[in-house]
Amino acid sequence: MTAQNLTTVEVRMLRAESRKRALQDSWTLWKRNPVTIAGTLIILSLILIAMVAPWLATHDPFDQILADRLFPPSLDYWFGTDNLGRDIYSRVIHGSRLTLMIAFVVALISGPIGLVVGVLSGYLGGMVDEVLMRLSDIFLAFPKLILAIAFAAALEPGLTNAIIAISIANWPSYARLVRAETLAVRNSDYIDAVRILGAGHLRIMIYHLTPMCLSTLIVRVSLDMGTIILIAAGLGFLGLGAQPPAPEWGLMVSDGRNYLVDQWWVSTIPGIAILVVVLGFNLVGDGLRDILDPHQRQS
Amino acid sequence: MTETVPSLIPKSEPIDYSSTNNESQPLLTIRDLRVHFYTLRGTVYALEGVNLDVQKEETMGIVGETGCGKSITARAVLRLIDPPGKIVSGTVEFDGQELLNLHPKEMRRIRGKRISMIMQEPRMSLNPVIRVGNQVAETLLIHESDLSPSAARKKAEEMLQSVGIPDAGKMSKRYPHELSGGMAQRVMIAMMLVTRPKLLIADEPTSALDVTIQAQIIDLMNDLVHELQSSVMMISHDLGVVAETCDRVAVMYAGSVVEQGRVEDVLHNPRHPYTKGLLRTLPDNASENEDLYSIKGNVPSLFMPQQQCRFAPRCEFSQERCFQEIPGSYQVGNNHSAACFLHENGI
Amino acid sequence: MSSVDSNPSSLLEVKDLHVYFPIRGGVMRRQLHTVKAVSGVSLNLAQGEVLGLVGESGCGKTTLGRALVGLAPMTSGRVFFNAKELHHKNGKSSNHAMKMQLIFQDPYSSLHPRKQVRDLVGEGLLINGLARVEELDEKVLDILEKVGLGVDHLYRYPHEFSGGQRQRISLARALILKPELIILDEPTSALDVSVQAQILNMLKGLQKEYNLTYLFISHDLSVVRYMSRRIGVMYLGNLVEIGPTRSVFENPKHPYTHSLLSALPSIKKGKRKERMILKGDPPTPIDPPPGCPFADRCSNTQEKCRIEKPVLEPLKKESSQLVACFFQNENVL
Amino acid sequence: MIRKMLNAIVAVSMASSMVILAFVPQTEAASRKDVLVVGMATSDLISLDPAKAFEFSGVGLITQMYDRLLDFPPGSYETPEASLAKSWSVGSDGRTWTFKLRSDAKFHSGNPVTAEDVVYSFARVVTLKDQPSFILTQFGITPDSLKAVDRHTFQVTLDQPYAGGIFLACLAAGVASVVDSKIVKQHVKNTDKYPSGDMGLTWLSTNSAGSGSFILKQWAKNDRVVIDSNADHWAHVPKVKRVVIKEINEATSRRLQVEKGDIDIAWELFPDQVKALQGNQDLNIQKFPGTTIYYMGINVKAGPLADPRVRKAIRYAIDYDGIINNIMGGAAKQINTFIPEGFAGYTSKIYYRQDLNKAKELLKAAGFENGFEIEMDTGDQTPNPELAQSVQNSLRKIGVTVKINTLVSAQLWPKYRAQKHDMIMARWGPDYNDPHTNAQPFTDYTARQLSWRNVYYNEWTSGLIKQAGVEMDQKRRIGLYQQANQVIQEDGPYVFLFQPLYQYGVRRNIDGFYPPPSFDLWKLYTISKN
Amino acid sequence: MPAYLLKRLISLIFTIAGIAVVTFFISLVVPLDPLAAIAGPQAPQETVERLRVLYGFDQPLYVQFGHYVSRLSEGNLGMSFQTGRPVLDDIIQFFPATLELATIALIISIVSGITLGVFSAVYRNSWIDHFARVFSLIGVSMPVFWLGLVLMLIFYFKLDWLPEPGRLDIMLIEPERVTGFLLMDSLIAQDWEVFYDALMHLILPGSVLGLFGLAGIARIVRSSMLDVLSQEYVKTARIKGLAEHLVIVRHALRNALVPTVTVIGLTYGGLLEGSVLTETIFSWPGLGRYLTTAFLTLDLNAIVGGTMLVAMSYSLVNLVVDLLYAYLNPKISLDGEGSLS
Repeated sequence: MTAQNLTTVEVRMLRAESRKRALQDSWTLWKRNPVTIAGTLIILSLILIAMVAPWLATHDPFDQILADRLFPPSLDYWFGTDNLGRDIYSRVIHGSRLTLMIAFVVALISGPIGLVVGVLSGYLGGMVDEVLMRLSDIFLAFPKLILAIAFAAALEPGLTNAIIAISIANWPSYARLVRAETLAVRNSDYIDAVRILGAGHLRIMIYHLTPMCLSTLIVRVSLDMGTIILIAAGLGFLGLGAQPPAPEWGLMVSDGRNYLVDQWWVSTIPGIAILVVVLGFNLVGDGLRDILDPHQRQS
Repeated sequence: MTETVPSLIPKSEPIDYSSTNNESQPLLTIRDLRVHFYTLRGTVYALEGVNLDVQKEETMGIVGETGCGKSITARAVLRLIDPPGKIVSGTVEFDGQELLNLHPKEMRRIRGKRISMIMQEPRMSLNPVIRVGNQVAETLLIHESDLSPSAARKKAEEMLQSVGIPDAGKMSKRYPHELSGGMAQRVMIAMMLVTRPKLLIADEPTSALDVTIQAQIIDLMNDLVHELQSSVMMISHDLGVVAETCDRVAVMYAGSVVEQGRVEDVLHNPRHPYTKGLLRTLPDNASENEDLYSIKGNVPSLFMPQQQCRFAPRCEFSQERCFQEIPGSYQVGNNHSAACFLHENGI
Repeated sequence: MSSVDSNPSSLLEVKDLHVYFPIRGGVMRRQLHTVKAVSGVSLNLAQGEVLGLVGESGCGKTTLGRALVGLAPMTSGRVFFNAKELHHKNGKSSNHAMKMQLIFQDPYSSLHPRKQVRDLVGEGLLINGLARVEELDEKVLDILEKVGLGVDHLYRYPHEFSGGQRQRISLARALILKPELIILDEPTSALDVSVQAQILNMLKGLQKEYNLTYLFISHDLSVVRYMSRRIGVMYLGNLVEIGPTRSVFENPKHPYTHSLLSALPSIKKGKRKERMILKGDPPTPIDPPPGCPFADRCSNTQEKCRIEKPVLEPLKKESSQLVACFFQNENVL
Repeated sequence: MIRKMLNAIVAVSMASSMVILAFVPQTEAASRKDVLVVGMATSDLISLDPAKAFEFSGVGLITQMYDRLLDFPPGSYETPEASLAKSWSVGSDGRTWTFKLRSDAKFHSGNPVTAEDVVYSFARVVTLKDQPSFILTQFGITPDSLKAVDRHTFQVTLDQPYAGGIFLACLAAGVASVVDSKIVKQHVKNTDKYPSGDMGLTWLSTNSAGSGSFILKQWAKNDRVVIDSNADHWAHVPKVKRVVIKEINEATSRRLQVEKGDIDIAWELFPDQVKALQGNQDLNIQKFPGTTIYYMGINVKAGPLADPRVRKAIRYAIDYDGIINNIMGGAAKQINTFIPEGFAGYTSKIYYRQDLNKAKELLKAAGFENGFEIEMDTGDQTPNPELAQSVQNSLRKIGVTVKINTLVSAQLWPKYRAQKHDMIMARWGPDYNDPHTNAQPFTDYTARQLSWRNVYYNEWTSGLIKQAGVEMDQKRRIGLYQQANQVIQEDGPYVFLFQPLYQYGVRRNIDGFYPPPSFDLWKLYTISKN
Repeated sequence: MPAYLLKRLISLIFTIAGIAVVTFFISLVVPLDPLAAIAGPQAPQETVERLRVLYGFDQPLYVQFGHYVSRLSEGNLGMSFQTGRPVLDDIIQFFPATLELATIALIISIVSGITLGVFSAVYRNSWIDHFARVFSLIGVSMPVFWLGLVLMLIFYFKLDWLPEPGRLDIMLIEPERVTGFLLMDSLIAQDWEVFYDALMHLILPGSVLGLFGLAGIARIVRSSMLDVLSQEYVKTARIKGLAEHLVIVRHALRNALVPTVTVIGLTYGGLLEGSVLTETIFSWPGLGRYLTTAFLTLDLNAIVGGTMLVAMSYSLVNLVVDLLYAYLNPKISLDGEGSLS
């Protein structure tokens, strides 16, 4: 075959093949790890539940029947009712949407900020690095929850502001991570190689450094998803997150904490929901690291 | 994939090594050694029946290209094949003792005490957080239980002195990264020879070093093993190094030994097509105006058990039979054998 | 940017090149030490010539190559390429320097692990505006075929290739820009001998086909001898001997060259020959003492060697073999 | 192999814990009998200085350590009785009040309680002008209007005549506690805020200098307050040697600990905890109607809420019974007046019961038959968020969509004060024990209190209350309050929800505990432990 | 070394100054007025306004900022609005309790994290590995507030194995305050009863908090152990004939601890953070709760002082970690930088 009769069909086929090979490798690595499989299944079911929540729910998640408050789990109320007589099962189901939304929106805000800051800082070095890193130092020195509390308290409490607050607390650690990765990569032969080809700074940062940092960042963000959900729940617990009557799980745990001793289900069921989902994200992140880490690929 | 060891007995019986040897019992006898790696992508048939002898007080070279199994052979002798690798079958007899079915505890008494090994990257092979003197002393402490730590350190210092480390007292307090590659390799040698082992396995001991340092280390090793009356199994990809250090040499290709004999016989009168080809690829022998010889094709995949001569697809002399059977090892001269059907009928 | 002092017949002319790296420390990041990786190297390369550069690790041969393409700072000295002086600015090479390419030693680290071959090889064209994205497949394929790869390899990632194949990809990446000078930094030292033979053959073939100029850097004397017509020997940042390959190999004049050749193991020489083995390790290039760089390890060191640094001088008048040793004529071996 | 490591770890930890155990003497049981442990949410505690403290727990503790001129008897808040003052009289001008002090009262330091101390104490309050100071300054008291006629006669001149009941009730409030002037003067400091002397403000925050039944022993903030009995008190010597007020902010935790006997009294349990404790033989649940009123404030300026018919519709939409029976577990009583049961002028008349049809009609009449959207702010303390959600649910039924903001106090109160809320779920507790303390904020907008915050500027009710404030005749005064209440119920900016029953979990071996009728009227000295 | 320390301290000062500024501006973006909150719901408007003047909140912002900066530069953290005491006094009172809790938690995290990580790596991909990973992940996945409540219910209320929430039994009086750490002070005073009681009170909150840090440590130990176990020098140790457990402890673990130390530093920061919720649940009189209250009441001085302290100790811990890192890893020399690129 010569270059001249290279058709688009063939090219497309070759590309598809290469994609398939990459997928196959990941699949093999994924398959071998039962822990990751469990995590993936958890997250997939969560997404599925969130999508079909209205059909899964047996009750209106907001409907209060004060006469039915604090009923234990039964055939009518699968997970019992809360202190305002709402069906906990339906609330947990609907709450999955909020949980997913919080986790993904925070990741989508703080991930890219961390990526940009980290790559700039690591690649450009000098004053830019100094300033950006001192800034991230300052934010890092604040414990995350305290920073989130500060911002959530400063803005009015609510889900949106909680998301902003968590994002503000989150980006510095991503920037740090990406910067470290950039530093490790920026003097490598393959970056030098494109430099010899005449590539400019912007090109090196966007096309060459970013893809290298991305997988590390993705692993980290997926490991952090759990923490994000926990902080959101913590804010909800302190009354700074989602507002009633939103079926946010942290808020539900908080609402139920006065009933923990005698009506364990009010607080425990959303608590378990948080546990399971956070565990799911952690398991996936752990597995993803195995899959994306070239170290592990070779074995 | 379930693992079945292919019982592919070659048509012609392999030569009986012990009878070809006029001298006394060899120090190390490896017979039909098979090591497989059970990886994600399938089983790698890394060693497919290696036969090898190391005589007492001789330096035996093993040469071959990356992936031919020379290092695996060395590690298999010490039973240090990391998972997912496994020694599937074979015998390794050392000084009259079968190593492969020894109790792990017994095996540990052999490692470092009677068989030692030095490796390619001296600085990677020393523990970065332990002072080198202590690392040398540790070998002594493991094997000589009545030795006090301070006595061991003293002995270690003496040993460092004798491997040519200047100011051994001070150097023994250093960490590996503070040493040059040459110095680190000397420490490694000290650490491995301090117990006066009978057999030293040297896995590419000089490939990471500069030529001038390489020469120093080779000299040092030669002197020491002479003094200790030890045998050496010298693994190298560098035919020059082998030529200069070894008494005998085995050439490995894709998991088995293809030619074995005295160095001058094998290197100056190669009989196996692979050995011949390998020697011809060296730029040393080429004139600057001609192309280097290159063996056609690529190294075969080891994902299939050996069912034929693994070199056959690249061999200029291959016949139909080469693709159907595994050649045995055939005598091609005094103490010189080759695993090729060309030599089935002897010299 | 005058071309007055450059030799018009040379493709590359290096004049007294120094490459120093500072080692900083302390609160104010004062400069504590200087690594003199290259301290005063001059050489010429004619169009179509292959110059071999040998020396042990740390002798500065790699740094020299990197400085030429702008990956290391030129502290002082001048470099002319195609009779134009090169000015590299903070890690970015000047435009016409794309005609000068570098092949790295390690084929595993010199290819971006997350890029496919098409992008790796084709990027140079895109950066320099020499091709549109639609043309990339074909142009890359053309060049891949030159280095013995094919269409199947176009959309593969580096980790799917062997060392030899990776080195071919690196070569394709350089060749696609139609360079005049290629600096080969130990291109085969990570490869097996049989693969090395293939790569060397290919390099030789390409050199002849395109009349390329090579600066061939290696520690392997036999490879350099096979590849190059001229050879330079470096020690501790200095060129200590340079000349036609044959005369340097057969009649080394610098004691270092001599011991280097003597240390070289070879199947020809047989076992345990008497060799001149250098004592000790090569010194580090951090703040080297004045005088001859080899003075510490030389068997014939005199007072003068410790004070004054010898310069490269022709062996005899009009000889093309140059040696930097005060006692070159006594070193007849 | 790693088992060895683990074995070592386990062995070491076991050995060390055994060593520790060997040293532990068993002396606990002996002293526990004399110590009363009270579990309480005291996170609001910031100062123990009578001139500064205005928090529930702070004022409550102050009344244990200090005496006042007048005091209410245990479990009552109808009429203040003599305490440090033996007798009192008001001059003919209605402005000059003279108090005769008893001569046997002594401070903890041993110093006698004199009229000078009273003058100093009151002067501190009106000079420092901290939070509770208005209780005295509202009568126009300044340092100049105070006078020690003799060692045991104290005189104060007000800026105008005030209803006597109001003034005397204020003198029984925590802010009117008498401090040991000799001791306090030794601890005056110049600070940033008070460059010319803080009158002991800093020191008194964490120390006591009173004559009360208890002496402050230790205040470990966020942990506990320990007060020891004052055996020399002129009248009320405590029955226990020591009281430990343990900070337990979670009601669940208080319940668990009283159930286990780790605390003797669990302060303020919520209905759900009480329900769980029912049938527990070791415990008594003591209930008492508190003077707090739970209400919902409606900003009269906020859109549809400006229409009185809408406010009335909201009042008809609320599920009062559901709230009281379910959320409050029955421990509350619906109320339709700003005067709580227990104060003079209380009326049990109920104007509003849930009537969704009537509510819808009213909305329709006001032109909001399709409802509207509105916000409601609430604090994060139980049961307010639940109340808010219940109201939200009820209003949904008449088409009004409520968005709830749960705010921390740092946001809630400033917002309320700035009149930026639409609706707010809140409660009001009396500052002192007289109906005026409720009537004025709820109806007189000029006081810039609740009425003003809800932008309810009703001149007429405001006038009524001003009149009541100086009305010397108690009956007529009460009449004025009731008159104002009728207007407020019809037209006002509030939904009155209920008056709660405060519930305390008390161990069986505790006697003499009177549930405090008001936040500052604890009487710990009456409690004994068997 | 001294130069390195000096450099770190200078950057610490910058960080602290940054924190002070950030905190001040956080308080600026708050659209609400802290004093109105401090005054409580019932105080009349006049009181609020008087307090505003008293606290200087009526001044223009730049004046307030100037006061704030000059005061801070004198080391004066100011008065807490909520406690009416100097913030420094509050911090001195609350911080040791938090530190004590975080330290116990850290010890629990480290011991169990390393154990789990080592087992995980040594028995890689076996059920032991899967169990250890899931177990440690459950640790981070558990909402602290919920776990705290549940454990308290089980171990205190139902089983009665551990004492009630709080730092010390109500009958015991704290020994004389020397360090502020009950365990230490009671040792100094030789008050065994207090020591034992304080230790028992620490177990539950310490474990809850410790569980939080466990996963991170276990994870890094596992991956660096895997890394180290494939290193040549581990093979060298085996070649020497060293028994496997000694290979793991003496040669592998020691090297694996080097990266672990860094994570431990970060974990410590996380523990200070986790203490906010843990302290709320376990009635722990610590800084976490103090700070939470400060944020909820917008107690500016307390917020600045508290976060500065947390940030400072965080930075200090990381400095110690770096020194420890250099100590554990002889390759690191703290003063000489630069490379032969």
